[in-house]
Amino acid sequence: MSDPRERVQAVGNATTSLAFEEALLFERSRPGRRGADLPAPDVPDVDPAASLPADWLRDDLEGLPELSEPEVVRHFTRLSTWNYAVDLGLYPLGSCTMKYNPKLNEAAAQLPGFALGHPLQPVALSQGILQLMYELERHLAEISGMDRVTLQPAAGAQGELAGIMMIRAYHEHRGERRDKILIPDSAHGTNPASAALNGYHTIPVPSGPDGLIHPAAVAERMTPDVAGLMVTNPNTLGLFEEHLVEIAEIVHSRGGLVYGDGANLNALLGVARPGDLGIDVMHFNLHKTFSTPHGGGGPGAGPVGVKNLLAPHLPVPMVRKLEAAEGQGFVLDYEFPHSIGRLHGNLGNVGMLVRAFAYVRSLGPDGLRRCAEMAVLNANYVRARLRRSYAVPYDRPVMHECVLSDRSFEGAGVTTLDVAKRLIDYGYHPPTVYFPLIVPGALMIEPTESESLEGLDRFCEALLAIAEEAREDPEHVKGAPHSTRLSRLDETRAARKPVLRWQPDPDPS
Amino acid sequence: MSDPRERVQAVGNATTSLAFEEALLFERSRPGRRGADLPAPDVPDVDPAASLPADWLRDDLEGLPELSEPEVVRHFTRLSTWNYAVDLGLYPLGSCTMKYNPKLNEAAAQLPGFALGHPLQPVALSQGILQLMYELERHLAEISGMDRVTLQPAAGAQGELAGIMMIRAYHEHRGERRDKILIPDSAHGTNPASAALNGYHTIPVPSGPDGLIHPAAVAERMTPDVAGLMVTNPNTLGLFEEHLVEIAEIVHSRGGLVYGDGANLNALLGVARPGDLGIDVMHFNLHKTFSTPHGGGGPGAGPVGVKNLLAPHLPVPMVRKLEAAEGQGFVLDYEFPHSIGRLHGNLGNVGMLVRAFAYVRSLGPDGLRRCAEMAVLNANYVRARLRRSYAVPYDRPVMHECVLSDRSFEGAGVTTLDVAKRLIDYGYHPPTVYFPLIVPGALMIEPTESESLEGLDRFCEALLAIAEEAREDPEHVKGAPHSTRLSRLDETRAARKPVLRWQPDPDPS
Amino acid sequence: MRFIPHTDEDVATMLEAIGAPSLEALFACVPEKLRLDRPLALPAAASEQEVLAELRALAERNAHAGSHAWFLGAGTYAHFVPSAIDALASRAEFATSYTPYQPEVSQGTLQAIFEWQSMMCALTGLEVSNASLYDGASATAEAALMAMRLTRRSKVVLSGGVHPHTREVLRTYLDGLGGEISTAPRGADGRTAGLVGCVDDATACVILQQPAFLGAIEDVAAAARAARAHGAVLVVTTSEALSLAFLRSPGALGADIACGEAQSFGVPMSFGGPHLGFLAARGAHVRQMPGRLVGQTVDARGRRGFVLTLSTREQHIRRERATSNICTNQGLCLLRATIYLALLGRRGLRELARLNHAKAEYAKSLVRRTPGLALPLAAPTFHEFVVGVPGPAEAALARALDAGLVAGLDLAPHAPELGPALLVCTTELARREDIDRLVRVLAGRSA
Amino acid sequence: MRFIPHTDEDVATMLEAIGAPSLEALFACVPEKLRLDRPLALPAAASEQEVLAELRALAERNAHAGSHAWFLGAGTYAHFVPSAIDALASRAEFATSYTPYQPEVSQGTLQAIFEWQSMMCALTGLEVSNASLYDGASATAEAALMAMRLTRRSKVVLSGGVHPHTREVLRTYLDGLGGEISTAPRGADGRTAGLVGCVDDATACVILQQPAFLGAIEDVAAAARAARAHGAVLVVTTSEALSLAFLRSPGALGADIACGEAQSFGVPMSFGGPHLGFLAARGAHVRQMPGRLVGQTVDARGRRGFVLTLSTREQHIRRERATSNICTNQGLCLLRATIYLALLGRRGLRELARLNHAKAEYAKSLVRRTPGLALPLAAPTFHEFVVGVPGPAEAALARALDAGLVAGLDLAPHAPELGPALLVCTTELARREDIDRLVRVLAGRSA
Ligand SMILES: Cc1ncc(COP(=O)(O)O)c(C=O)c1O
Ligand SMILES: Cc1ncc(COP(=O)(O)O)c(C=O)c1O
Repeated sequence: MSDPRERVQAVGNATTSLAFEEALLFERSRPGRRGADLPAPDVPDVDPAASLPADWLRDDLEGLPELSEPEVVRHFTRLSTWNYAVDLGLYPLGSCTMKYNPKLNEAAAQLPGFALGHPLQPVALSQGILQLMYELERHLAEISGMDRVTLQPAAGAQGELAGIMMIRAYHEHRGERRDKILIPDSAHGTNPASAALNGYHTIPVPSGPDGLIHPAAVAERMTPDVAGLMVTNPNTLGLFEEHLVEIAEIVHSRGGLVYGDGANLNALLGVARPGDLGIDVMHFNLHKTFSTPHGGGGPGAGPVGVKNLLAPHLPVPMVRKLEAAEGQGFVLDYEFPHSIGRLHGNLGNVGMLVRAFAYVRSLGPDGLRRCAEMAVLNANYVRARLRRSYAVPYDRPVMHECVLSDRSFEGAGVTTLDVAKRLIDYGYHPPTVYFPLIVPGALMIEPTESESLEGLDRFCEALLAIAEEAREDPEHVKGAPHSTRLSRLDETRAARKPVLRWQPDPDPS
Repeated sequence: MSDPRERVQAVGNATTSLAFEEALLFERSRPGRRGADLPAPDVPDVDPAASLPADWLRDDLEGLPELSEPEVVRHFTRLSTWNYAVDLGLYPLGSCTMKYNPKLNEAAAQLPGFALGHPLQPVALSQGILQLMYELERHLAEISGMDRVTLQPAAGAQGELAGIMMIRAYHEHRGERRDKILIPDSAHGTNPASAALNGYHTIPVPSGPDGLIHPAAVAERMTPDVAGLMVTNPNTLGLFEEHLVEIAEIVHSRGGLVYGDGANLNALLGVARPGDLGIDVMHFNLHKTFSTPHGGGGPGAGPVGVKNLLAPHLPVPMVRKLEAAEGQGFVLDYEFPHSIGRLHGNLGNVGMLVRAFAYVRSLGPDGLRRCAEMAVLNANYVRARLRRSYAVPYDRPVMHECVLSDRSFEGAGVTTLDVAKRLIDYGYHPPTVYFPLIVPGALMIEPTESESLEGLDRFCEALLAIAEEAREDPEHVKGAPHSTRLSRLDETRAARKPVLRWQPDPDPS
Repeated sequence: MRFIPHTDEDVATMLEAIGAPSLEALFACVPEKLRLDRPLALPAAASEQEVLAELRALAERNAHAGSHAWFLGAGTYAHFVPSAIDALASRAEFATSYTPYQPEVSQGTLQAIFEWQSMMCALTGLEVSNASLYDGASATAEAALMAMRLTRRSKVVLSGGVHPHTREVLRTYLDGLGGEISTAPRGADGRTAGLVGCVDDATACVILQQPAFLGAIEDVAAAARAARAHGAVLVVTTSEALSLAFLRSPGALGADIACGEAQSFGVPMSFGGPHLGFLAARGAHVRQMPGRLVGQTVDARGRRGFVLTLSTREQHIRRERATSNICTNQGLCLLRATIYLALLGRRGLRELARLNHAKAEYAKSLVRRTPGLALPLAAPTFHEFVVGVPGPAEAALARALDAGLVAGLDLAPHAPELGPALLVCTTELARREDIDRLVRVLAGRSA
Repeated sequence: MRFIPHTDEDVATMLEAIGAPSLEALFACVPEKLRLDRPLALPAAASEQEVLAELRALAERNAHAGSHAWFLGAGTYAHFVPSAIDALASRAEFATSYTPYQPEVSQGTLQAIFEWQSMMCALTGLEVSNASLYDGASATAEAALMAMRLTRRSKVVLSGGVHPHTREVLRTYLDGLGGEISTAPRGADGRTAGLVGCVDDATACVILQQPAFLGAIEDVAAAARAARAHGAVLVVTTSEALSLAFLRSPGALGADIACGEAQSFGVPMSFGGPHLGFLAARGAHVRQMPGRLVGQTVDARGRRGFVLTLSTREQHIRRERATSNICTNQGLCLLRATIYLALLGRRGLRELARLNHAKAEYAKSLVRRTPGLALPLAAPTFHEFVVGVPGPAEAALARALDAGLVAGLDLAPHAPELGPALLVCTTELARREDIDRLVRVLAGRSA
């Protein structure tokens, strides 16, 4: 078989080139350098020791570096070149919806009237942002089929927390003690974790052989002490939960509520609404479905939509539009007698709300539906192109993502991790791996609607080439990535002997 | 000798890593895609053919590509990763002063009150920018020891053109016909080219064995038909023209004027002023000395300072501050009876003026002097570290840059070009090569004040390693760069069979 | 649609490859009757030009730290943000990448997080810092939960000096796990009083905010003794991370956990978010920490690199037994703060803190000398303090606004017992002449 | 000094290595008496915060296309700039790199320039485009010089419709090379008249601006015939590159050189610069072209790449015999324009041009129907046209300003014979309601 580098070049997406090394800030530091200057003091200098005990005061910030501005700029510019990013290429992380992040969103969020506003300034001075939040709530409600939406949660997981809290508040308010919650075995880790933070015991619901949850499995477990069900639709296999309505009826009929994990909402935009599928409360990941950038791990925003029955329990404050009688404008509304309280120190990750608003306005109803259609088209196209070369555990049409596995490479001893690392050599970020847990060696691919046909073809050719390599040159695949500055970092060592900070003299080894 | 990659790694500045391929826009284009949307028309559509002959109208823009916004963003993001840049590392291009470009400058230039202003709006609506231009003129005059400064020229070469035009106007105005100009053989190509654009014949002045111009050489050539002398100080060897005052006196005594090429002003900031050295007119390269970014080839700005004797010939308009009697504020001043006229379609590269102003305000008198001191310190340090391994044609203390040559490698057949290309493998942009012309195989290194001691040490270690390689492993040096996506592009072929644009079907070969 | 590349031809080709007759057919798994049979009732798509114009119009209807002289802090602070931060943090490689699960293509983010962790350890005087939490409020709640896990106790003693919003969030978080909260009152000088009395052997932790919401600088060492006496954990939270450069570190004064809000480190106020929660703790407690951690390791060829580590604490591995449910955190804000700390550095950050303090002391000295104004709380402060004003605080705020000043926070809802009063903050942005004007208008004199 | 890394210790180390006793000693070559014996008389250094505050204050004293409804064009146009352009062009790899002399580390810039050249060939209908000149005015002057070299003639026939500033710059440039200029007058309908009469066998080139300064769309084909009849070169210049997407290409209509200003392609107005001069010509004339050219080639391993080429035309090789003295050009503006054209694309750019035209036709239709206003020039226009106003034009401008409109250019200095008149431009930024208001206030009615 051909030379491995040629195989990579044949696909035409990647090569290797000059890259830069860069030490830690602390290693580059030199006493006496500075990267910022302060305004000339226009007030008398004050010795803090005059008003405070000397031993309460900081005498030195040892451990902080000293660099000039050019050095700092170079440091982080070089660091940036070690990252993969959506703006560099396809980023098929399943469940993460790595779609294109419009530059318009960033320009909008940087407007001084948004970026420099203070959360506690009088509402009379904040009418612009309050109107934006009010309208965004209305838009998200319409998109999801919910009645009200809180914009406070800072990310999906905090949204889950808020949603489950409202379910708990709902039951408690009705004097019911329910201490269990049903969660499918395909669920994301934040679901059980969020339930546990509410003191709930989680009861796993097994997925059926078709990858879906079945009414019977839920009915069996839906006892009077169960507060409700957390469901992800489409689920983490990329499959639409076809029995959801029936399942929701079961849950409702036994006094439970249904929480919808909205991480995969991208597949349903303008096509179907969680609120019409029996879901009582759900979160949105604005950093997925609504194009706000992931930032290497946030910030995001995780608004939560609820049906009216949960509205009394919404976190405060909400934004309210004044009735004609009260005058014009928008105010913060604390009148939620049974509110679960406050989740965020302020109004939420407002900067992300501005971006998501810009996105909804840019797409409109047709554009949003087009997102769902093209996202689903792309996922099915990838599946169609790969299903002959990769094991497909649940081989049926998918929605926005498809899950493959490494089963077909068992013989060669090539694992999902190997495939993922080798994909890097071809110039792609790996898919989500080993999730969902119910698929051994899962490769979870979500192309999103941002990717073009040719782009997907090149990506599929890379995966097909790797499938071939797995058979013909398995050792090369197991040694991947070969192209990167660093290869296969030792995670075991990192965890066994944690080095979590730089120190003047870190212990050797 | 060790493995070539290890030699590179030993210096610790560079390595190789994953890089991305990217086709031409036209090759990525697909009919029907769009990367921009237009506002909904709020006026009736009009068929241009109603008012214009059909065959005057454009029916199609064949040759323009069709891409979506994400594709365009990825295209240019990937392209950018193929460039070296000051923000990535030391950029020792002699004569180009690749110093750090402060981010503050960019933030300032992007303020709507600067970026969105129109050159023809009433001056009453432009008082902010006119004040900035007025003050910048004052600052540049003080820094250079000139009386007035025009901010109009768009770059140094246009500044030269303007300056020589003023010299010509000066002579013509005094009824003198002089058609020659003296230019040292070490001068930059723009000097003779700018003189020629004025219809002047250029008389080369040979540099002495010490790399300086000598009074005798000038005196000999300074005949009555010579309009003046163009001199670069420090000169392109990085040497201070020690006899300049005497030389200027000779030129002046014979009715000529002295033009100063200010490209190397960085070496003199706050230390000495061209105006005090006998120079009558000079240009500034704001994109060199005053930190405005080079942008991969501009835009720059080339203001020209003059002594009062040339002021009547300044291009119009200039900015004038109203006398108390006339009221408050600033106006455009066209009252220059003997002006050479207008050089720029508008007021000049104003956006660059804003950046340079921010720079002067940030540094102040002490900071500017510090620039010169550290720039000179850095150049001499590099020279000191390399002089034993590289031939130094004019081996004396330098100012802001030092010139080495490949003479010491003649034996091994390694040339300046080879050294330059090999330096890339070590993670550095090559120095200016084969300039000045009077030094065969010149390597012209200008570190600028932005570089730290450790940074220079690493850079010198790379050059020292290459010197060793030139002896021990010359073939490897001649094959460099080995690390880049492309290596040694065929410039002869490009010039012999020029392909200067993409075409639907470019002729093969 | 400029964000979506698909042409009709592309769609046809792809449907064919899939073997689906139409786009509609791709949604066959969605029962007919559940599909939305109408377009979403949303405003029609607008062009970039129109959307920006719409958003500009909205933005212009907000006051902000650029449009007024700014003295409002109360947990969110108007500090100067060096231009290099926007230039670097906006680089696509940082902004459009995901959580660094794949270290070979994420070393940029990973090394920056490691640098952040290291600097936060230095600032807090503790051995481990995580890679951010949502904000100061949730970080404080996570600290309480962490303390409950560490001590297997459920009682939380909360200083009345903790930011009211943080207290609310803490209640919200603890409610589900049966944590009970008792609050230590504020003493006459503004500091927390009677902590000792509140702590007992059932106390999981004592939570002290430094400086307190009303500005007072607390006695951390005393709180540490009170907590230690009963085996409780001392959590010191702050809503102004810059104070860490002014005051002796919480770790040095006996805190077991330091947490809070680091928005002041180069993160725009942005109406309250996204900001930057942080949490640092003693090394021994690392396995009970919430949030991501980056650790140093080596690659296959022995070269230093960084990875996400100790993930067995986290939801994606430990699920319902995770130390927290957090997944997406505040990565890009952390990056901004890391750049900020790198720029300000060892000396700059301390000088900045001192300048903030000096401005406040100058303002206080004017207030002291101004009839009609008062400083009701005697405790020393950093850059924020309470000013008693003549007549209703609202009126004072309105007077200031007319003079182009946002004067501070009306304390009526928070500390009515102080009478008409404002919480006023002076950062490096407050120019002397603005402070002079502020004092004049608050005293009711003309600006 | 935050831009300079050197510590005192570094300086000492380096001086030692150099063998210099002091920094002063490094300047020994500068004769004592010539050294500046005092600090420069400049304002003291200010911090970033202070400098930005100072510049903000200056910026706020300027009106701009964001603060008013904008109808002023006259060679510099207020078009919408997609956000992606700032995001991409501000990338350090583009902004902080030098002219791409070293192709192995400059392929990003080189490929972008090649793409620009290709698209400008398509838009101008010519075979070669350079990599930018300073601005439209100097590009036109360079075109004239190029024509003089090509024809070895020195007479330039200039249309009176060429932008007055361009005419001035042309004079400045030609003066040194003894080029003589004769100007063809403007006819009653606004188009250039009597070109034919001005051209003779000594004529190096005819220079026509399309559209003319006052908006009229010229008859390029006729000018081409007039030029060709005497072996002269036809130069078609434009100050509105967007018109290339509206009108048949100059090349197709017989122009030998097309040049002008491409600021409209995503470059901010920025008070007149930096903008983007372009120049395209017939392939046969490439060796007389000014400015940089990028060509396609292959590398040592046969892979496609790009390099600066045909540099024997340029100053750094040919020196006094170079085709131009230009060195630094407008690289980053060229990149912005390349991104702009890639975003707008084959269809978008034409649609945009049509929209600009439609807005102008709408405005003209209102003007026609409005008593007191007139359209003195009958020739068809693109997006800019002359409006005759009642009473002094200055008064009309002032009325408009009160209504928040910058209404256009007062033509008194340029075309007094038209009576009180304004040059008015409508781009896609001009909303219908603004146009309606404009017409009302110009007519003297209340906005
Ligand atoms: C299915 C699912 N649920 C929940 C989450 C958590 O959302 P967030 O990361 O915004 O907290 C994720 C994020 O990866 C997810 O994929
Ligand atoms: C010595 C010298 N003179 C003149 C110039 C021309 O300046 P510009 O490129 O700004 O036109 C340069 C630029 O490289 C130079 O180095």
